[in-house]
Parts: sequence; C-alpha cells; structure tokens
Amino acid sequence: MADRPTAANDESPEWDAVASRRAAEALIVDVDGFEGPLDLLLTLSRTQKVDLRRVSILQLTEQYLAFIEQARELRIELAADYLVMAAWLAFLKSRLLLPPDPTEDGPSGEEMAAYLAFQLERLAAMRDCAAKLMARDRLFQDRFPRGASEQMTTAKRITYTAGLLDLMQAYARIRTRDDFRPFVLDRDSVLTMEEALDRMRGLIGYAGDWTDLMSYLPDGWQTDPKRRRSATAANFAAALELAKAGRVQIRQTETFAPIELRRRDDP
Amino acid sequence: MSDAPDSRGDSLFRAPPLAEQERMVEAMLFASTEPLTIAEMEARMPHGSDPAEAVHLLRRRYEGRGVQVTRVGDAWAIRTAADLGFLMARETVETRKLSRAAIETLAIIAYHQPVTRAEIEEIRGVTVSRGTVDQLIELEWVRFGRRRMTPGRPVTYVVTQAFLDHFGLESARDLPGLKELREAGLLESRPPDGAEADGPRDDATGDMFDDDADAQLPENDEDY
Amino acid sequence: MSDAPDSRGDSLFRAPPLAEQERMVEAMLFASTEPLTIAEMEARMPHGSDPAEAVHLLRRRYEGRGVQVTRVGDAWAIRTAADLGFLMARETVETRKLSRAAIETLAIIAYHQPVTRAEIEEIRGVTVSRGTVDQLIELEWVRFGRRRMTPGRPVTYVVTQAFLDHFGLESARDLPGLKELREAGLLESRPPDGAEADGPRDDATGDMFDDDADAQLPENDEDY
Repeated sequence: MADRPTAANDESPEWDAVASRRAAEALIVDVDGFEGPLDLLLTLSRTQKVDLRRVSILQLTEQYLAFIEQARELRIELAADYLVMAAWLAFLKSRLLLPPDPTEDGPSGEEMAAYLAFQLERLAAMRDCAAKLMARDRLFQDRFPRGASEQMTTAKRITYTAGLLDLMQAYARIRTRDDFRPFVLDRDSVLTMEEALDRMRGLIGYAGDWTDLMSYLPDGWQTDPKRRRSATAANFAAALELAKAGRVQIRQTETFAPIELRRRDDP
Repeated sequence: MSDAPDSRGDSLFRAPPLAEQERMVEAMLFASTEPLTIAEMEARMPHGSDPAEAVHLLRRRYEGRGVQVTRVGDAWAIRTAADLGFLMARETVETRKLSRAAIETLAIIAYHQPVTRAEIEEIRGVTVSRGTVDQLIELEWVRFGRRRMTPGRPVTYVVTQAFLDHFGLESARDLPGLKELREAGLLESRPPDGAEADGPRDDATGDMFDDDADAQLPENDEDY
Repeated sequence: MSDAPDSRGDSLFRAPPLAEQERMVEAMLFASTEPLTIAEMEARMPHGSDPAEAVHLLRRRYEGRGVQVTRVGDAWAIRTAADLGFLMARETVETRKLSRAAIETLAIIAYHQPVTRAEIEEIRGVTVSRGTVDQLIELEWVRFGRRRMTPGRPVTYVVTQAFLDHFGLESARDLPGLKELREAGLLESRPPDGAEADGPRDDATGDMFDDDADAQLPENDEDY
C-alpha cells in the first residue's frame, strides 16, 4: 500500500491539466455508465497512467472534485453517493494540505488517503478477478457434462425436491400475504350478494307492485357512496338471481331509468 | 488442442492426427444427448477427419472398461457396461416438486421451529392436512421436537440435518429474514409498516401471529 | 474413502479388485450429469470398496483424453476437455448474459466468502441492487452461508459446488490469483499496514448494520 499518497506533490508537475480536464468532460457525458463514485475514481485514476499503488490521491481528489463541479454546471443530476464522496474528498484534501492539528482526533490525512488507495486497488483487483473468472473454461461453453443420462433400470424411486429459493419464496409469500390481499376486502363497507339475497327473499313477498330496486337498500347503506355502491350492486345481483328462480319480474323503462321489480306469482 | 476451427481453412487437406480425432469423438459421444452418426460427427470435425476410424479405435480402447462405445442403429453412443447396471439402479429416480402446501409448511417449520401444528395452521391460515406433515417426515426433512409445555402438551416439529444438507444450509438460523430476502431480490413487494420481519425463529414467535390472526379467515386446505 | 476395516479380513465380503472398482466409478461418473461425492459412490459400491483410490486411478487414466475426471469441491465429475469445446457448439445452452454488477458481485463473493452484503457494497462502493444476488442464487452459483456474529447478525453469501463446476475449479482455493491477492492484503477490509482510516462509505455502512440490528429481534439460542 506503501507509497505515500502525498507523493502526489512531487509527481504532479507532469500531470497534464488539459488532458485530464478533457478526460473529465468525456466522463461527464457518460456519467450513467459509472457504478458509483468508487468506480468513477478508479476510472479517473487511469488517467494518471501509473500503477495503482503509486496513484496520487491528492491529484485524484482534484480530478474528482473538478468532475463534480462540471457536472453541476451542466446541471447533470448526480446521485447522492457522488456528492457524499465529493464532500469526503474535499475534507481529505484539506487534511492532506494543512499541517496536522494535534488537537484533532481521528485518522490523519495520510491514513485516509491510504485507505482510499486501498479501496481503489481492491476494487481493481476484484474487477481483474471477475474477468479472469469469466475467461475460464466454463461449463456448457468449453466443457460439457454428460449429455444423456442413462436409464437402465425399471425400478423407480420418487424423490421430492425443492430448492432453497422455493423454500424462501414460500415463506415470503406467507409472511407478506397481507401485502397482496386484493381478495380480502374490508367487509364493513361491502354488502355481499348473499346478504342482499337473504334480505330480499324476505321482503319480496310484499312487492305486489313495481318497486324501485333502490328502495331495497338496507338502512345505513343509502348515504355513504362506497356502501351505497356495494349495496346497489349486491341488490341488483340478488334481483337477477330471484328473477332466474322465477320469483320476481324486473323492468327498466329506458336506459338509466330506475330498475323496478315485483313479485311474480306462480304461473 | 491443435485444431481450432478457424485453422481449417489453412490446413485444408491436413486432418488432425488420428489420436486427436479419437479424443474428439470421445468428447462428442459423451456430451451428446442422442447417439451420433458418423456423418454428424464428420460435420463437426475438422476437414478430412475420419470419424469411422476414430470410433473404431475408441471402441477398442473402451473394451472391458466401465462404459462401452455401442452401436445404436447406424449411430454411436457411450453406454454403461451391462454388468454394472446395478450401480445405476439409484440413478433412475423420479423427482417431483413438492406441493405448495408442503413447501409452505416446511418453510414455516424451518423459520419457526420448534412449532406446533396449531401454530403452523395459524401462520398459513389454513388447516394443515395430515399427509403434508407426514410427507415431510417421510422425506426426513422434518422430525418431532420436544413437546410444548402448554395445555395439551402438543408435539412440535423441527427440521433435520437432512433438511439442512438438502438446502445447502449450515444451520436453520442462517435462513435469511424477510428484510434479507428483499435485499437479495427474492421478494418483490414492500411490506406494510412494521411488518419488517424476522429472521428465522426469533423468540417472539407469539408476536408474529398477531397480524395474521386478525386478517386471515381460516380457509380449507384445498390442496393447491 | 475409508475402507471399512472390519470387513477387510472377512473373505465373504471382500471388496472387488481395485481395477473393478475403477470400472464401477467410471460407470457411475459417466452416467451422472451431476458431480458425485466419494460417499455417494461408496454407498452404491460393494462393501469395502475404496472409491477415492479408484477415482484417483481413473483420473490418471483419462489424462489427455477427450473427457476428463474433474474434482468439484468434494465431489467428482466427468467433463469434456476444454480444448474440444468447439465441437460441442450445438450442445451449447444459451445462458443469460450477466450484468457487470452481477459478475463483480460474484467475484467478490467467491474471493471474500463468506461475505455479507454490506461488505460487498463496501468493496464495490455502491449499493447492491436487488436482483443481482437473486440472479446469482437462481443460477445456483451463490447460496446463503452462516450468519456473521456481528451486530445485526447479517447473513453471508458463499459460492456453491455448481459455481466450482461451472468455472472448472477444484475448490475455492483454486480461484485464479487468490494467493497473490491474499499476500497483497487485498482480501482484508483494511490496508495491510494497519493504517486505520475512515472510508467515505463507513457512515453508510454503519447505517446498514443499524438497520439490520433493528429488524432482527434477539434470537433464542436454546432452540438449537
């Protein structure tokens, strides 16, 4: 990890400010392509064209802050992580430039810089590993398993299988059932068809004359719009049910006119 | 090794050595789901290869071995030697997916163990049929735990080592909680507030039942 | 693995000659698509057999052939030689292309396992999006490991036997470059020289743990 990040000061003269700015501009266009601030820092560090262990953190900090500044000027919206990193880097920069304050606690600028360099190196190493991994001779690509599985005996044993995923999903399904309860309605403002039917069966005997369906709505279901809607639908369905059974006749004189029903005496 | 497919053009008339062709035939017969004809092998091999000869060599090489190069109609396949058929007896197992009722019951036992039958029913909101638990016990994924020291002293169920082995778990406490399931992307919806739950088997099992107990009407265990 | 020592002397149950055991192992490994453990093979073979030794012989026999006897974790499988992959083009199963995030996450899990989600995020410097780990679990390359004994007791992720099989690794120790990374201290959570410093993501990481701590109710140890 060794190389002191503050070595930056010695190396910086050869850093071409113009070139790096240009690089930063190119980066801005592609800001969506970055997987977070660490990824961006790693890309910026490449412009220094040095071994990651020798990267100048101070220089990198300046590049990053310049990038954020430009993104702001261009009114590019940056995710919060990028801004958090910018704040931290600004803090780091001040720590690196100012002489250490003996009264202050916490890690020194060098330690912070070393940690950042470590993070970058570690991420780069993981990228490298990922690439090596994917380049291996892979199953179904370079290496193949047996194509045909053999069935030589007639003796069959049934085993039941389930994967961990099935198990966890089953549990999640049970435990979050309340999230998906389109079918479990809040019953207090729902009148079911059965309830309406029961009620109507009792009342229909008195309907010798045409009566408006709406007059069958139970008490307390006529004003609140929600309840009224539910009760109307239930009563209508119940009326159809009774008509099917031959108990009532239904009529409607014109579209949207009141629906009326009356008892139908046995033919 | 030597003959990448694109080198075919250069060495138009130079087929790979016969030993190499034999390797090729061996790999193809092994990986193929169906027996392969000589023509099919030839089509895949570098130009100028002689798969018939290679198969002939391969067949001799496998004489007396545990597997044999066998002729199937006008094609070739690798098959287990007839005398070793007894080893394959357990190969032909038919695997079936567990029913939804069973997997849910199993999940509840894993997450809440030791758990009584009544508690399982309370969590699932449906009656658990005898056969479901029996099946899990028969699979040796579930066994009886200690009796609960409550009225009636009901038996409890716990999961077994075989369960852990099957599901690749080191212990039942390593089962992820809802929050972790969600983070891993295994759960899509966000829970209602406060339902942010619970790793496996937290001691507050009693609390877990609360939300369910009110909302869920018991249903019949209509085998899914 | 172990030759049941007490049956050795008993001629009634003498194990078949090693050459014969090699044939048996050959037949079993050929017939099975999945890797077989020594224990699985032993269970099927005549009493007193030594499948470990037989596999060893078999592996040598297939050196340089078109198919290879490969170690997959603590199991064994036969796979075609990697250089002949081009012949099998038609057997190729089109696999879903993994995102860059998924590939990196997989590498981090493989090299740092057992690793928590917070640690993956710390290394990548971004939140692991839902669905990334999910995808890896679905491919059966990643599974849940033991919970970490730190506040919040987060679950960990580890790679599976199928992962080893897919990438042709005998064990997780054979990951490319693993030794170098360890020597460079890049598998640690801190720079090797012990320079302690707060990374910018530390605050966020702290929060992650806190979240977990809130969500997890204390667990009851006795039940295990």
